Amino acid sequence: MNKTDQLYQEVILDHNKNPRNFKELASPTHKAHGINPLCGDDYWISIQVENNTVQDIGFMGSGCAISKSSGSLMTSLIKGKSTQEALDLKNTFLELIMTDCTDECREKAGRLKVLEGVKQFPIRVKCATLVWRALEAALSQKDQAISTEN
Amino acid sequence: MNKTDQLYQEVILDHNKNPRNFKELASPTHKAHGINPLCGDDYWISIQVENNTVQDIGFMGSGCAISKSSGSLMTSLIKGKSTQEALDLKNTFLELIMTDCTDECREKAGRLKVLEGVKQFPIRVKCATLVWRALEAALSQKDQAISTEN
Amino acid sequence: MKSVQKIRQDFPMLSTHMNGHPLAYLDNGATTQKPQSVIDAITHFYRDEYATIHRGVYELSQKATQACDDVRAKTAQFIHAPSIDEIIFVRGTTEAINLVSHCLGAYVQPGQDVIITGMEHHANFVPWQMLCIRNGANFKVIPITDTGELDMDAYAKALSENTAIVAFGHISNALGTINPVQEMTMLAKKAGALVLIDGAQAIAHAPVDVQAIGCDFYAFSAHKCYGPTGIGVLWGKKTLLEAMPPYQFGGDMIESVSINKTTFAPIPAKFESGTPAIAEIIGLGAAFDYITKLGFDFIQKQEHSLLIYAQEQFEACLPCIQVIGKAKHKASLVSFIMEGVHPHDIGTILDQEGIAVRAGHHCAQPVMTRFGIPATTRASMSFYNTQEEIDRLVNALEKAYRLLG
Amino acid sequence: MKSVQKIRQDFPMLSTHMNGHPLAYLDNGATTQKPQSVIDAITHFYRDEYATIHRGVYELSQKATQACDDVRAKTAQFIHAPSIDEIIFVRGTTEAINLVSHCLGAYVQPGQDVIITGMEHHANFVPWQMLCIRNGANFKVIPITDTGELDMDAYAKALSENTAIVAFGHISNALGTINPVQEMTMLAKKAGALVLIDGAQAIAHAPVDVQAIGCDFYAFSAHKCYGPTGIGVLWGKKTLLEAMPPYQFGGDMIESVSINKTTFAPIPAKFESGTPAIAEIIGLGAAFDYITKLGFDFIQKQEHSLLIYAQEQFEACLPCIQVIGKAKHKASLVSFIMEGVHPHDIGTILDQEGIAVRAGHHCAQPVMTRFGIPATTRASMSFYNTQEEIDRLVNALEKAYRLLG
Ligand SMILES: Cc1ncc(COP(=O)(O)O)c(C=O)c1O
Ligand SMILES: Cc1ncc(COP(=O)(O)O)c(C=O)c1O
Repeated sequence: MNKTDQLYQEVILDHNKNPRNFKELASPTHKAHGINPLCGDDYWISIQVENNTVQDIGFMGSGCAISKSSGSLMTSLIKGKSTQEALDLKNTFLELIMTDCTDECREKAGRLKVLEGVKQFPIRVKCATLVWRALEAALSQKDQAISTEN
Repeated sequence: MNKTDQLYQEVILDHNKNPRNFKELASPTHKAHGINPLCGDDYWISIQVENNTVQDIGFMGSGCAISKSSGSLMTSLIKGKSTQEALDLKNTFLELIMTDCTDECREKAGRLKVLEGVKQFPIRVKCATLVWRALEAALSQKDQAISTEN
Repeated sequence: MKSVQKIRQDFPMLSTHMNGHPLAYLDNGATTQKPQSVIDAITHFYRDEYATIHRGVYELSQKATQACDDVRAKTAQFIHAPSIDEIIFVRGTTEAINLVSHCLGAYVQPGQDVIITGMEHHANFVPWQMLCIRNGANFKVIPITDTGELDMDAYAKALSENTAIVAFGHISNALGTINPVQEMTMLAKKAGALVLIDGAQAIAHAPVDVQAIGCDFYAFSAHKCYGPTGIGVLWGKKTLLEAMPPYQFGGDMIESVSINKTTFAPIPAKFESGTPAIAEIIGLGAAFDYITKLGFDFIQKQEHSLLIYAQEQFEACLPCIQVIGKAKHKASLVSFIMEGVHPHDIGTILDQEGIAVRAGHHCAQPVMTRFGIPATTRASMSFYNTQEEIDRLVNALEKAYRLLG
Repeated sequence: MKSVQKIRQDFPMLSTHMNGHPLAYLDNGATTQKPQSVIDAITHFYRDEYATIHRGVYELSQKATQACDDVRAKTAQFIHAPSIDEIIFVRGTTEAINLVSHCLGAYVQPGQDVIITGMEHHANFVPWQMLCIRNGANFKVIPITDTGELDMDAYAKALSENTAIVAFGHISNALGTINPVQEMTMLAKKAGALVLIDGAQAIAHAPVDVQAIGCDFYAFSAHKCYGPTGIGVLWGKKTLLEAMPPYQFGGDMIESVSINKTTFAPIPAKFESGTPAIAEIIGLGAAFDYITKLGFDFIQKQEHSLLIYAQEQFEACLPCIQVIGKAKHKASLVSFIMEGVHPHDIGTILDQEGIAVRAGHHCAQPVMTRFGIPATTRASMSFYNTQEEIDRLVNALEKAYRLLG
């Protein structure tokens, strides 16, 4: 597989074409905005948390295949999880994408591994992490715009 | 004669050491200030004109050997001349120093020819012309500072 | 006439590779590659003639001063400025526009209008916006049409005796639109306004005659016209430059300094405080020489034929693509969106094929907003590009669409 | 340790001739010569790796971006800055000081004091003078002693809670005085003032640790530390840089732009609008590498021994000369006047002997006024100078005195 194909794997292409949870919740308990001024990726994350559990989550906006599939995978994976588990997964994902991660981390990342190809495209890393940064902001109740440049 | 010796000829060294008319007139009819911000040459020219004739002239201030000897030569040469003759001589001098001048010009320049060596030192040309610019300003009654940078 | 293949040999970068492919450099709108003669001029200066300017009594310094003065004269000639004193060396277009918007601050009154267009680069947008906020002036942005041209009616209507300043780009970096600068200037001058033209995208691609245009200020960057980074030019009318206060204070722009009073040197020194970008000035001179030798007849013919070829190929092979910016008079660049595929993904895929294009908002967010898109992909050509490179671009775009479309 | 003769071979300019003599370059205070490694870094970048930064999705542009980020990190390390975001690339010292004096404008209130010293370069004098005029603040210039040192009593007395900003040079370019920057900063901080240090003359000659000094801003130019023209550095404390408004507006310093509102990027981008001096940043990195490899131990030892030698020779051979600036702690430069001979004439005579020195007010007119002289001649040394060059200087000065004295 060449670098391009490693980046744009079938799973990613599918999530890009048919993003899961691509919606805005009507009355979320948590919300955050993520933007990447460089390439214009721009998403709102809205979350419904009850009893420390992510009951529902949606992301809405526009962006590249990497950011969109990342949002689709993220929302699919953390729905139903506790907020702590969601934040743990975020840490795992950031470790996976931004470091020479361990096999253990890779293991924990599970389906998120399809995004590991991004590593070879340093400038695209921010695309992959954007929605996760917004998730973090939303859950920490920082109801403000998150920019990849911050 | 090497370039340095051509520049600093005996006559010039003498005028530098013993500048003629190195004085300020008590109540001049014309006056002007000449400064070269680059190297700090700074002179006042004061002139007594009667019946269109330069009755007396002095220059006072501080500066390099070239500017000082130029002032000394200038004041010596134009004392007693008509203002028109003085301005003509100024033009002749500028032509001598700033152009590939003609033999005719060189002829007219007379004793000023000792300053011709300045030509080979482009950055010193302003030193030689400073007092002459001030003379021009004084006679045209522009009672203002003349800067070589203007 | 030199062949393009021969010309390409003048530019070392054009023989490099990217991701295993020969580099197809189609990002000339961002910055242009440098001919060897420009690189050599810089190297030679540092190796054999390096000294500071203005300040030295020794020969080396005088020669360096002379060399910079020569480039100033060359610059004046290149843009047909009437006086070399009107050429101010700055870091680039951005600094040039900031200088003017800062130093004309006192000139703009509360309630007056400052007019720009909806296709400006941020460098010719934000400085005026900020000036208006500071001074309580009205910031007016003239709309652009669906083809990416200025709405001339709206422009003419916006102008009035209340207009203080009008600023616009000669050529739009996001759309390629060549503005009718002469007509625009004429209308603005009739209204009594000052006119600044952002020439960043024009200087390398069309002959510029500031006197024929009739504007008051013209700004450009050397790095976009085959010259070095770190240097650019502000041209301004003498009377205006003389009336404006200095921008930065320091060495070389001073006539005399004392604790109570400081007086400033005449232009251009007044606007060039501190040690200038000397080697860069010298490199810029070599860039002008290179362009002049090639000639704008050749450059424009070559670049226009690349534009036509690219447009034809896009039309024929890429129905998935919508070109943004279809002005009648257009520079050699194609800005586009692809159905369902984000420009950033396109950029990555082209990169893997050795093709350098730009993906993003091109520092022209208001243009993106106008067209309701987050970003475009832009291929911007120079005379040194080839049809073969366009073919590679088209093939790679087809591949991107197959993969992601 | 490399011998000086070997080191000289790193600098192509040092083997050139001037007026028929081997060049004796003793104008390092004005600007320094460049090692081949710096020239090569620039050439290599233009030939093999040239692209713009920040904006490209393609590999070349990412690499250029990375290269510039690396130099930012290297710069932070070189001056011991705690964060790379605190390194702002500017054109040079002059722009750095103008940036701070402009962007701190709102911070200085009418009636507050802005304090500088009587030995400042115009670049660290006029911007503050103008700020005071704009804001109605008091411009206070601390006197210097007959030896050219700061009057520390006067300085301590001038400081008060009314002091907004204190700005001073690390090393005086006109006198060579090395200021007690740490003590001066400590006193100023105790008074609650902000402290800016003009490091133009220090950066190449002494290790700089901005955290140990304790200042708020530190400014220098690359061309004075063996790097290219057109680039310099402003270091500032993060909290201050974050609080300050932007300086110039344009591309890369923007977060988002719309007709109604523009928001700015975080530091350092906020202060770096427009295409930066990319090749120059890369050249600066190579200059840091060169200095680091040589080491300040060697540099300081070498330069100090040249100073001692020059002072001894002057004392022994040139009774006609009076040295201006006899601070106890002094950089390797000798500024002097010769009885009855104007510095400009000395400069010309030395030039004819192939010796490059500076004659003039050194952009420090207040210093000249203080000593009641129009100008001085200044020989400023670098580690690559030799005793033989000092001997040639002394001989030429003797000749000048014989001729004109
Ligand atoms: C002490 C000092 N400050 C500031 C400057 C100005 O530096 P630049 O001209 O590189 O901006 C200089 C150099 O001329 C200097 O010696
Ligand atoms: C139209 C236009 N104006 C201004 C600029 C800014 O030029 P620079 O970044 O060289 O200051 C650019 C280039 O990015 C441009 O394309």
